[in-house]
Amino acid sequence: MAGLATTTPGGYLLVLAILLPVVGMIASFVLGGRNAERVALGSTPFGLALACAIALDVGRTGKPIIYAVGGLPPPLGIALRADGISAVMLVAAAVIVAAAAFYAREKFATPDGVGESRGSLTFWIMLQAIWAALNIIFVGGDLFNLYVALELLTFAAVPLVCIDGRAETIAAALRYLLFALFGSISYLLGVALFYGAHGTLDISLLAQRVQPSPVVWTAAALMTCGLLAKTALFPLHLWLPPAHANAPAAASAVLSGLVVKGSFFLTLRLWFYVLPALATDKAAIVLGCLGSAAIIAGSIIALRQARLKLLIAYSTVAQIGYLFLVFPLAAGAQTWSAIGWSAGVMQILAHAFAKAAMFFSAGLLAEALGHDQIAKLGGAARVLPLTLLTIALGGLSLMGLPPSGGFSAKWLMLQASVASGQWLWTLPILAGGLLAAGYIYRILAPALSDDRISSASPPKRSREAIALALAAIAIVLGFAPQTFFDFLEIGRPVVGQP
Amino acid sequence: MSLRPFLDVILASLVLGVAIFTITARDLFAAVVGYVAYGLLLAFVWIRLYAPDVALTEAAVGSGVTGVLLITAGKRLGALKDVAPDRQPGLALKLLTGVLAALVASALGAVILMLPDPPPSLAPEAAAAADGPGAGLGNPITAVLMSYRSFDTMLEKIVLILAVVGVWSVGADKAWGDAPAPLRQQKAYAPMVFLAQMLAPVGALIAIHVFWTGANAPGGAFQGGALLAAMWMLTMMARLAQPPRVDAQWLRLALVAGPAVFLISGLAGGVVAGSFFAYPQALAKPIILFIEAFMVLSIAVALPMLVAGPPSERQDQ
Amino acid sequence: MDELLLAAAGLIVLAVAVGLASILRGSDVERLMAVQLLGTGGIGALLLIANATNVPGVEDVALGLALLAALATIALVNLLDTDQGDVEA
Amino acid sequence: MITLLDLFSIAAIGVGTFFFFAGTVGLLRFPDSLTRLHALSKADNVGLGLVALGLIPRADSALSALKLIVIWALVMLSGAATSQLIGRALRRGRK
Amino acid sequence: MTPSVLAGLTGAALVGLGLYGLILHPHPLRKLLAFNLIGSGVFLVFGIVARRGAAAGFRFDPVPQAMVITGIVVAFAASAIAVALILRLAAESSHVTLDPEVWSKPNGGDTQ
Repeated sequence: MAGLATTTPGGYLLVLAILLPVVGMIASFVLGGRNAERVALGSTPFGLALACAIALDVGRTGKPIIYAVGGLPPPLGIALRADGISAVMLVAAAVIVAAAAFYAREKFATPDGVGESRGSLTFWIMLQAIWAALNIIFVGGDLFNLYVALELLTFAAVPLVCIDGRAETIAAALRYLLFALFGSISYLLGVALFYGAHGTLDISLLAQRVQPSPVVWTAAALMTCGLLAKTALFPLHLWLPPAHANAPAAASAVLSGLVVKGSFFLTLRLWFYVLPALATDKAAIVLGCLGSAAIIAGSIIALRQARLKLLIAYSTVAQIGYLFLVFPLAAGAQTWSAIGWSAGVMQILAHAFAKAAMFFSAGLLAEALGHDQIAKLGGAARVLPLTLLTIALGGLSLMGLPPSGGFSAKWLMLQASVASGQWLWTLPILAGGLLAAGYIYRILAPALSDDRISSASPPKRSREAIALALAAIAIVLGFAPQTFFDFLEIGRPVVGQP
Repeated sequence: MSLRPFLDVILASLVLGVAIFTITARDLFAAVVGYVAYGLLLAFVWIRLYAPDVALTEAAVGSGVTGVLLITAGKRLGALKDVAPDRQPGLALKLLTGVLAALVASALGAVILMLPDPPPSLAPEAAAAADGPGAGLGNPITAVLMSYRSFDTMLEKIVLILAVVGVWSVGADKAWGDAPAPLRQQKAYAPMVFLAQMLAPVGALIAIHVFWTGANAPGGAFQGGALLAAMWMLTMMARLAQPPRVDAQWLRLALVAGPAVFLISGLAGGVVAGSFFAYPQALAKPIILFIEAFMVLSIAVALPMLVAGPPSERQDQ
Repeated sequence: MDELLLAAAGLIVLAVAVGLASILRGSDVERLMAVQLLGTGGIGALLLIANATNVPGVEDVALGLALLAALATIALVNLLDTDQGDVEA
Repeated sequence: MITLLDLFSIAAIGVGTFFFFAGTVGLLRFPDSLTRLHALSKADNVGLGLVALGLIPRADSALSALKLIVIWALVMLSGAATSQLIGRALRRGRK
Repeated sequence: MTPSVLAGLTGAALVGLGLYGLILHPHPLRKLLAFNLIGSGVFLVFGIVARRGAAAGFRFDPVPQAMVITGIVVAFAASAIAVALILRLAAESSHVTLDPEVWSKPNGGDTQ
């Protein structure tokens, strides 16, 4: 397996994709003031271009891109690897970060009359830091390096939650931080045990070396537990709704759409890339059950929310639940596992775009109406038709109605569960769709009513367009061709031929 | 018969004893004292594990700087005695948690006893690579931190900057640009001033020495920077110095100097040495020391700024 | 010879342990002494252990400990000063 | 083979250890905080000094030996100052 | 019992002890202290892994030791952010608590 660790021709792109936001963050901090915003906005097209270049390279060669940092291959050095899902996630992250940056320009422009303001500087630096951390997570090949990236992600996400400084946002941020730190330390303990057992932390080397042993199982359990706390899987979800609902809309979109996916992505890496050789059926079923519980509980609580942003946040709890069905549905090397795998990745993407669009829209509604009480949304569709259209499209994907990315994801999940004979999983999938229809209806029904309300300040068309574009992507994902699903298979280890 | 087992048992029970004291102490002050003592004691355990580099880091950061952070926090909370807890845990909850904690600890202990024998290790690889990329570095840990896993180290410095921004971001809007609150409000006592005046220059010298020897002996950029940070905090606590304004250009530059130089040389490596974050063989040691010097600066500035907290409006009497 | 050094280190650690047990239960100010006791006793024992087990570079660790023990004591004295109205908002 | 220097080391370290013990006995037996502070600072500083002295012949290099002396000086210096601070805190009546 | 085994068991005990404090203490600063105890316990596990890996003329495996140094720095950064949040929370409100019931008042986070 010599090829596992040698740098491939396109490898340098991975380093650049990571370093671009890092350099941007440092430059924003030193230059300060309005330059922070300029740097952040200016770097987004380059980041997007890099992500697309990586995706093209992976697609062209049909093999993962690898870079051994410092020219030192693992086990002593650190390797970066981009396979199909890495490339897709890099592109998705670049699109959503760019959208959030342009959406946030209005709220986080440095006010006139001051050289620098707290909120603006924090936002632009943290946004780039989140981007950097996510890019490392998507291409990282070393479990300890990924730990540092996870911490970077946490330290960037927490200040965004309490950026407006109200007491309840501070409490939400603190709770988020404590959950996340518990998650990190649990993950780190697992890393220590993995190293103690096999003397390497490189994902592909570990995959070759792991043997089922109590040490490895404990390590995997600890890491999973830590990652679940960061992903907010039921019952470790308590921190998420207040944190995501209280952050400013641009930040909520990134937090809900991308940040929780970062830790989920590592859970995928752990079980499908580090431990594929182990019989992981039981663990997969436990994760699937937790996911099912999250779908049901999250959706029911979402139905009962009075505030729009809290409803959307609880919907995130439910949609995260779907992600964890991928563990029982994509396990092993059967024909249906590829379907389950595609379904899982499609759910990550569809939710990321739909949820970001919905948080953007919720932010526009709150700014225009001065509140985000669902009960008082009556007639909002007259005032903000584009925004409501965005919510409807995003909702379509969340419910899983065709044609949409959400539909594809759930349809593939149903197929995989039937094909694998695990038909019990179809129940939470279908129930979650019905419940999602319920909570989306709760938003749309009053908004489409005949009530007349006046908007204090109609939002800028461009911001509505950004939200709508993301929702449209969530819909278009439903038309993804087979080549897209083949792309997702690139670099996925299959049992028996790691 | 060797005395080592006895010594180790005494040490371990002392560490655990102080840890239990820290957790069960009634009030915050006692808990913080316990924690500082605990951190100092851990340094012993690390020496017994043949890890003087870690011992120094643990003592400087784990005990020293973290201790000052918690102490300053306690002082600012004005809560020597715990703020009235909203809800004392009941006995049942205590028992349940105790059982859970004991289970976790014993499971972990059991797993640690099951670690494979012979243990896997990268020590042979590190030894074999000693005349490669880590050329000229007698301290293998510095070689790992600055060469084999330099990507981690660079990111860790980014984490520090990010933490500084995170801490500053918690301040009030109208205080932005101002300096953090002083570490001591009132006039310092004469012995305090005397100690700071005597200790700070000596300490700074020791810090630089620790950084410099780090290439070949235990020590390095992080330990040196942390000791330097401790000395700056000492002068702040004696009111010989005040925290700088957060919009000061020199402060921002000092904070990013380490990671920026690291990044630039990492990128240069891509052009000159054929791979990002690689060093040309012949120049590896001087380049590493050059990067480390800037990292010392960044760490020495970042740690005290993290302790000093967000900018606050001036309230000097 | 090494064993003698270790024995001395063990005795010092024991003395420190007994002292700690006694003063940690005392008043706040007495607890400050605990840090001082650990500083001196700890450094002594550390030097002995390292010398006996051949760990290089421990003088630097001990130097660091000496600096940090002083830092910790000053910080704690600072904390105890709150009764003179030295509380920040 | 025990040399004269070794004997010197053993003697100094032995007496140093004794002083550490004396300090602890003082801590346990003395009646109030101020006298306990007295016992602690005196005995420990002498104890550490003797231990450092005893280790000097065993140092690897002149620099190490110098460091041992600096360590002792640092501890004495900070001990003197912090004892004053602790004493002041005691006198100001925080028990 | 070798020193590394003993240190490993100490690490395990510290993790349990810290977990106990993390769950039970209502005061966030005490939670943070407990969290730091867990952290040092985990670092000790790295330490024994490094010690066990002595080979090829090294008395320890340098890789895990280097990771501990990185880890200590990251843990400190985490503590600093947590302290800043705790202090701000105390300044903004009368209760320093994370008790969700206090914060989940109806309409609690209404956008103004």
